[in-house]
Amino acid sequence: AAAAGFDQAALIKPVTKANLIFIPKVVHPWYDVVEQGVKFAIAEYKKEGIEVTYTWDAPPTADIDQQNRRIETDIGRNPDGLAVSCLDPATNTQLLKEALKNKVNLITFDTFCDAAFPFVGHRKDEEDGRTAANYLGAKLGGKGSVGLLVGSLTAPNHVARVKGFKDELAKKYPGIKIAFEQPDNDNLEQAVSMAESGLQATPDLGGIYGANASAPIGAARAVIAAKRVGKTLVVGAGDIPETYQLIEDGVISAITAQRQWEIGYWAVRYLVSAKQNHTIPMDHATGGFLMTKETLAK
Amino acid sequence: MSETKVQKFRSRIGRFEAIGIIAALAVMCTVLALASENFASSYNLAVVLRQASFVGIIALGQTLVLLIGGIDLSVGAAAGLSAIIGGMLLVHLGVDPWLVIPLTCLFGFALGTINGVLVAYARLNPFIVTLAAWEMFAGTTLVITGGSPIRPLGTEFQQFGLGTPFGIPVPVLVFAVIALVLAFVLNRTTFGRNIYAIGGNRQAAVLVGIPVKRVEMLVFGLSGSLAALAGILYASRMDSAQPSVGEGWLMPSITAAIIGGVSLRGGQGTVTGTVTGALLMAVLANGIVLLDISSYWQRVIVGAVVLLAILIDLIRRRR
Amino acid sequence: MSETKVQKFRSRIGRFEAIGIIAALAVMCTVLALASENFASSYNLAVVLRQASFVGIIALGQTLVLLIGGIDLSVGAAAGLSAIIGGMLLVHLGVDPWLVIPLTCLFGFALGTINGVLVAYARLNPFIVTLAAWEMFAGTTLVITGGSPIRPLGTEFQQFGLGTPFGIPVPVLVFAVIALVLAFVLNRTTFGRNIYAIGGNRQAAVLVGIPVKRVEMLVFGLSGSLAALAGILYASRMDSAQPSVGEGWLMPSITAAIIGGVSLRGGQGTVTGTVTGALLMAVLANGIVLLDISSYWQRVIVGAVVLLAILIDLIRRRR
Amino acid sequence: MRSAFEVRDLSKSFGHVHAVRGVSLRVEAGEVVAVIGENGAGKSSLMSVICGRLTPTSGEIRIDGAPVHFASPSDAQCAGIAIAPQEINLAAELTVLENVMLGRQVARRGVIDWRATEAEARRHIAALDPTIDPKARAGAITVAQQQLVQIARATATGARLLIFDEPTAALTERETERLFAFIRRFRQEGGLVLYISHRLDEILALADRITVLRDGRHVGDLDPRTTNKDAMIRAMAGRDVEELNLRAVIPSAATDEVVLEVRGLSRSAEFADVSFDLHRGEILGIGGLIGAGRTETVRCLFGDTSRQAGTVKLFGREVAFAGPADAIAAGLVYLPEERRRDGLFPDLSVAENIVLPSLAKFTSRFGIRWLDAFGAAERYVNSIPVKVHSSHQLISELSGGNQQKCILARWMMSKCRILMLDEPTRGIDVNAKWEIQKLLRQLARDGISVIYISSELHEIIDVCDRVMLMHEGRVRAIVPTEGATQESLLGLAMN
Ligand SMILES: Nc1ncnc2c1ncn2[C@@H]1O[C@H](COP(=O)(O)OP(=O)(O)OP(=O)(O)O)[C@@H](O)[C@H]1O
Ligand SMILES: Nc1ncnc2c1ncn2[C@@H]1O[C@H](COP(=O)(O)OP(=O)(O)OP(=O)(O)O)[C@@H](O)[C@H]1O
Ligand SMILES: [Mg+2]
Ligand SMILES: [Mg+2]
Repeated sequence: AAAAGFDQAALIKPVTKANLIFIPKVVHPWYDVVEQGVKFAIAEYKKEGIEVTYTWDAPPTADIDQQNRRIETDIGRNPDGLAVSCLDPATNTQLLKEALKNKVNLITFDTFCDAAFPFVGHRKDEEDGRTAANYLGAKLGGKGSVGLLVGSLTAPNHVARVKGFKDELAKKYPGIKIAFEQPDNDNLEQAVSMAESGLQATPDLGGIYGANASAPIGAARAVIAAKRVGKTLVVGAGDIPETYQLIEDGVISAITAQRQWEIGYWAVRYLVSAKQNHTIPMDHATGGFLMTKETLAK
Repeated sequence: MSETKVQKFRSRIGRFEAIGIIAALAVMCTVLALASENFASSYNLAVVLRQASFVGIIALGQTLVLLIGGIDLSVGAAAGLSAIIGGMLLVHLGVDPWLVIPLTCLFGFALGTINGVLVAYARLNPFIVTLAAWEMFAGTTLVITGGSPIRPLGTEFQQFGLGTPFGIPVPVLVFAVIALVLAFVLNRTTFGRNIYAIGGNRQAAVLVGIPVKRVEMLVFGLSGSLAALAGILYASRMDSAQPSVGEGWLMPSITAAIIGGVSLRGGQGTVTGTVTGALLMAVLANGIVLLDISSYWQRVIVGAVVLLAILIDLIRRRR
Repeated sequence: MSETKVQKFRSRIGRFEAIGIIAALAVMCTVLALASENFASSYNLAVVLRQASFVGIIALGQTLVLLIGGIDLSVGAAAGLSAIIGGMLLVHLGVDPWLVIPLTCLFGFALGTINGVLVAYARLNPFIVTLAAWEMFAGTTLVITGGSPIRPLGTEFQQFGLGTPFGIPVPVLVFAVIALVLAFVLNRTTFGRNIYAIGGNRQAAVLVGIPVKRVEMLVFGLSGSLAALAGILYASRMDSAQPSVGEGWLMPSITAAIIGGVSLRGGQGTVTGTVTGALLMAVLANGIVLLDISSYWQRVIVGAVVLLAILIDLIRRRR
Repeated sequence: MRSAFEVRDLSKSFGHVHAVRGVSLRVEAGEVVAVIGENGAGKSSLMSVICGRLTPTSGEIRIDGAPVHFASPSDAQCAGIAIAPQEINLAAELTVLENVMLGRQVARRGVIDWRATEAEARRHIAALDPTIDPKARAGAITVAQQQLVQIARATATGARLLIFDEPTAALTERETERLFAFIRRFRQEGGLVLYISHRLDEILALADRITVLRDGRHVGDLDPRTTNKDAMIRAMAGRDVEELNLRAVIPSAATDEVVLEVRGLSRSAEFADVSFDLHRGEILGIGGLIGAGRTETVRCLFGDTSRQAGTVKLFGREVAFAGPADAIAAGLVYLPEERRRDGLFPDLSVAENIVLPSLAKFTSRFGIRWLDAFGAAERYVNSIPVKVHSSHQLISELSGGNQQKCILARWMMSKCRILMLDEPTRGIDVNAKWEIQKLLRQLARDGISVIYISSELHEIIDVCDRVMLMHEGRVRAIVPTEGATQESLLGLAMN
């Protein structure tokens, strides 16, 4: 009888106010879309009578030590929720464990860090790589050569995408040769100059895969300069406004894009829910999609 | 007769210091031409030269600053901020493309002059002043743009980055012209010689009546305007003014100068040296891709080649 | 009586140069304590001090190098490589945690000594030598690790980064001990005074029979071993040896030293100054987060504060 | 017989330049050997080899008969050899005390005993000049004091053989006497001394033996008891040299026109109430002891420092210069006393060092006409004359005296109207000194006015028309040099 009398709804704590801190990897337009999702969720809560405030604590430069300093400092401010996009999971993990120890509601977003923390984001980097490989392989008819701009050698999401791309290519399109594989470090200038040089090394290059947001743009610029638009296909990961234009112009063929608006929205939802003592999923895959000229037209 | 003239000329321009590094560059080009058939293609050479130009233009400004015994850490950020301002002039205010370039340079000059005033008149440490300027310029860029590029800049404007009159890319032409002008200024004008004098012995320069502070201010201004020029040319080449564009240009600009024989203590260095240094670094980056050297080994190779290059220079000097 | 003793001490250690920057730090701390209740919390102070320690330890090594008129661009890469080596000793070879720290430092010393030999004996430009070393160390790290971190390092090893004997984090203690030892070395040993002599006037130092080359080599070695120490402590604190961890430490290490009054031309600077500089930069970074300053404005603010800090120093000097 | 110290057939060349050619030399215990020679004769190069700074091209050095090889100055110091070099070479940011004890602080296992070190330093400084503050920054003391600190640094090594390379060039009588007292004491205790100077009186007073170098060669020895100045000059130059009474040969051209009128000029702790007139075509000497404030006075006139009181009229118009550039634009130039710190551009060539301030004159639309500029510089190089291999070599490769001549030429060729020279003949050999003084008198005859600061009163008497004597920052007297003697002037200054 006692069991029947237990109302599980009583486990939910009423919440009227919550202050959240978001720590993305860096100041970048990509995260602006995430922030829009955050704002939308907050507006929804406002209608429910819950006052949510948030701090967008983006490091101005992508520097591991700088981001770690922020995480440490923000833990000390005892926020109601802390959302972190891990620049470097290896070192971030330790600090996030400390956040849990300090009873801070925590969620990781955008880049998967460790199974110990709830995560909302795409988490399908390797699959993205495979998708790109399939797209490019089919377009090239299974022959020719492609170049890779692999981003940063120490960034796990870049590494995973490249791995997926290479594995899939080897499996499904053994006829396609990898002409070059260069680390552009997610830096536009380096991406441009590496793609330019790569186009010289293999003048009949069939395609370029860029494993980060800067790489496809840089590759596209090099392809334009070499007057090989349509002959050297550019496929990449990570969409920012500049990418759309280049897709529209037909320079970039396809991009594996994410629904980052969702990431921001759900991060807020989960953090506030966690404060309300709701259970939240450990892994919410927000999914991605292949963006081409056709999808963009819709 | 002509022997002595050459000798005279050499000694006049402060001995032919760049010869060692030119040799290193020549060796490298020969090796690459043998190892990769594509290296010597005219298109590839144009690519390498254009890549060298952006950093090269900035490195020339940096050279001036290093010559007076200073350092300019703000060049990259100044390039980024100026490119953004240039892009805004073009896109938001509809300024004529031909006017945008000089206006951007003027803006860069103003940025540099701020550094110059603080270094020359307030006598603050150039390292710290330009470090602070770096942060402030880069910060201002972020504030203005929120991190998004300004684009598209339009096909008319793209000619400055992509055009190839006489088959030579515009940035390469600009780089060459600036190098020639600066070589003339440094070797054949009092302003240029005053720069060497200040770097060699500032106190003595004051006592022989050189307007030291004015020269110092101007040099920082020039460094700023050359940074701005590189920034806006790059924006034109990319058809977008990128907030982060200059970020990676600081270290290469100093490296190109120093590899070319410019002394961090001031008073020593040549335009030829810096130009060679910039070319060497660009050829190295190009060669690494052409030979498709493993990503993991690249940095080791770059370090080793840089070391080798100055060792060649050393052997020359020891003889 | 005690007056003159203080005076004696001051004049002996080359005047009390750091006072201006200490004042700037004090002002900043006061402002922050008033503006944010979190700043003065013991948790936050421990965080700030620990954050200052890693860069601070490296900055002390950098200070030594700057004092002899050199510069060490390889510190960050040396920290990364050494941390990886330390992590491998611990995880793959099962070396005792207490032994790993000294072995890592020894390895860092060896790395630094390579720089030292090239600078002191081959008389190559320290900027280029350490630039090349930077690339080569960072490249070697990539080659060894393939880009992935080494972890976990185990709870026993974590005590070096996370332990708080007497309530003070271990890295802070280490930083303090090193600062004290170096202050002693620089002021009270012949080796220390020789460092100042070499930086002040290398030619004179040679002439009076100071073993200049040996001192130079040793200084680079020390810089390498301090970098290694910071790297392995950071690894311990984060429970993972990360290939790119030291990347962001180079500029802050130089900035801390120079803001603390170390001259890029050598011969001038104190341990107190560098320690204060490191603290100032750490407090600034902390304050910016605590005060919720917009990400877009942060760099502008950092630049402005750095400029203000040296202006305070200037006012003191002008008086 | 075995000599305590001996150099045999020593040569040293720098590329094509043979600085020292087969010189042999010996010094016995308790002996002061003077080495004399014109500028660029190879004196400093020889000493650099002996003290281990340079490695000889050929030849050997023997101590007590045993051959020695020095790879570095520290080797030479271990063998008991120390040098007070010609050029000031201190760590400017360190204290005097530290500079004196550089590399030899009193220490146990590397830990310095500062009290003992300080006591030791004080002892060595006091032996030369008790007025120097050991705690002062080495860069902040006067040039003369810096030179003394450098000498103290050499004496502090406890060496057996001390080398003095033009130790008195920046010193006045008083310090010179103290230095000599020290050297004599050192000699009595069995020390060995190699002594270089262009002041021949000093050498006659001090040396036990004189070795003469010419063009890097050892051209003979003189006995100071039997020789005289004329013979020494003849030996150095290798020809007869006639001494002129300059003021008689080129008579005063001073007019009544006052070009520079100074009234009540003051700067606290430097000089006070300095007033004088400078006439067109006049050479006005300024004499006094070290610390008289002469340098400070002219630097203030030059606009390098600001005045706290007083007025300055240039060509009848009151002026206030914001900096040296203004003064130079107004036709007033200044030759600093410390050439290395204030005058030389070490990375530039000889010719460029000379023409640098005059470059505007050689600039056309197509830039600097270097051939003309260098031609003009070369004329001065030849007329002074400066001993150079080529006027395009680096000035830092010249001998000290020749560097000084270049800096003098720099201002002589600039078309200035008032020349302020601070110790212009510092380190210049006797012959060249006459050449320069002749040039100066000719310039004065052409209507240029000169202020001539010198610590050697006889020099002032030789060239100047009038002399202003300063002591402790104040003007003591302004008198004509006609009929004056060193003693009479010194008396005026001290009273
Ligand atoms: N580093 C060098 N490179 C080339 N030539 C040099 C160098 N050092 C000295 N010389 C030359 O060697 C010669 C002798 O110079 P040294 O300094 O020994 O003369 P000195 O007798 O000391 O003259 P002074 O009286 O002017 O000091 C000069 O002709 C000088 O130009
Ligand atoms: N009246 C004074 N009271 C106190 N200090 C003085 C006075 N006059 C001069 N001094 C000090 O003596 C020094 C004078 O400089 P300096 O020795 O260069 O003068 P000088 O006459 O040019 O001598 P020299 O050129 O022979 O070295 C200054 O450092 C100044 O502080
Ligand atoms: Mg000499
Ligand atoms: Mg004087």
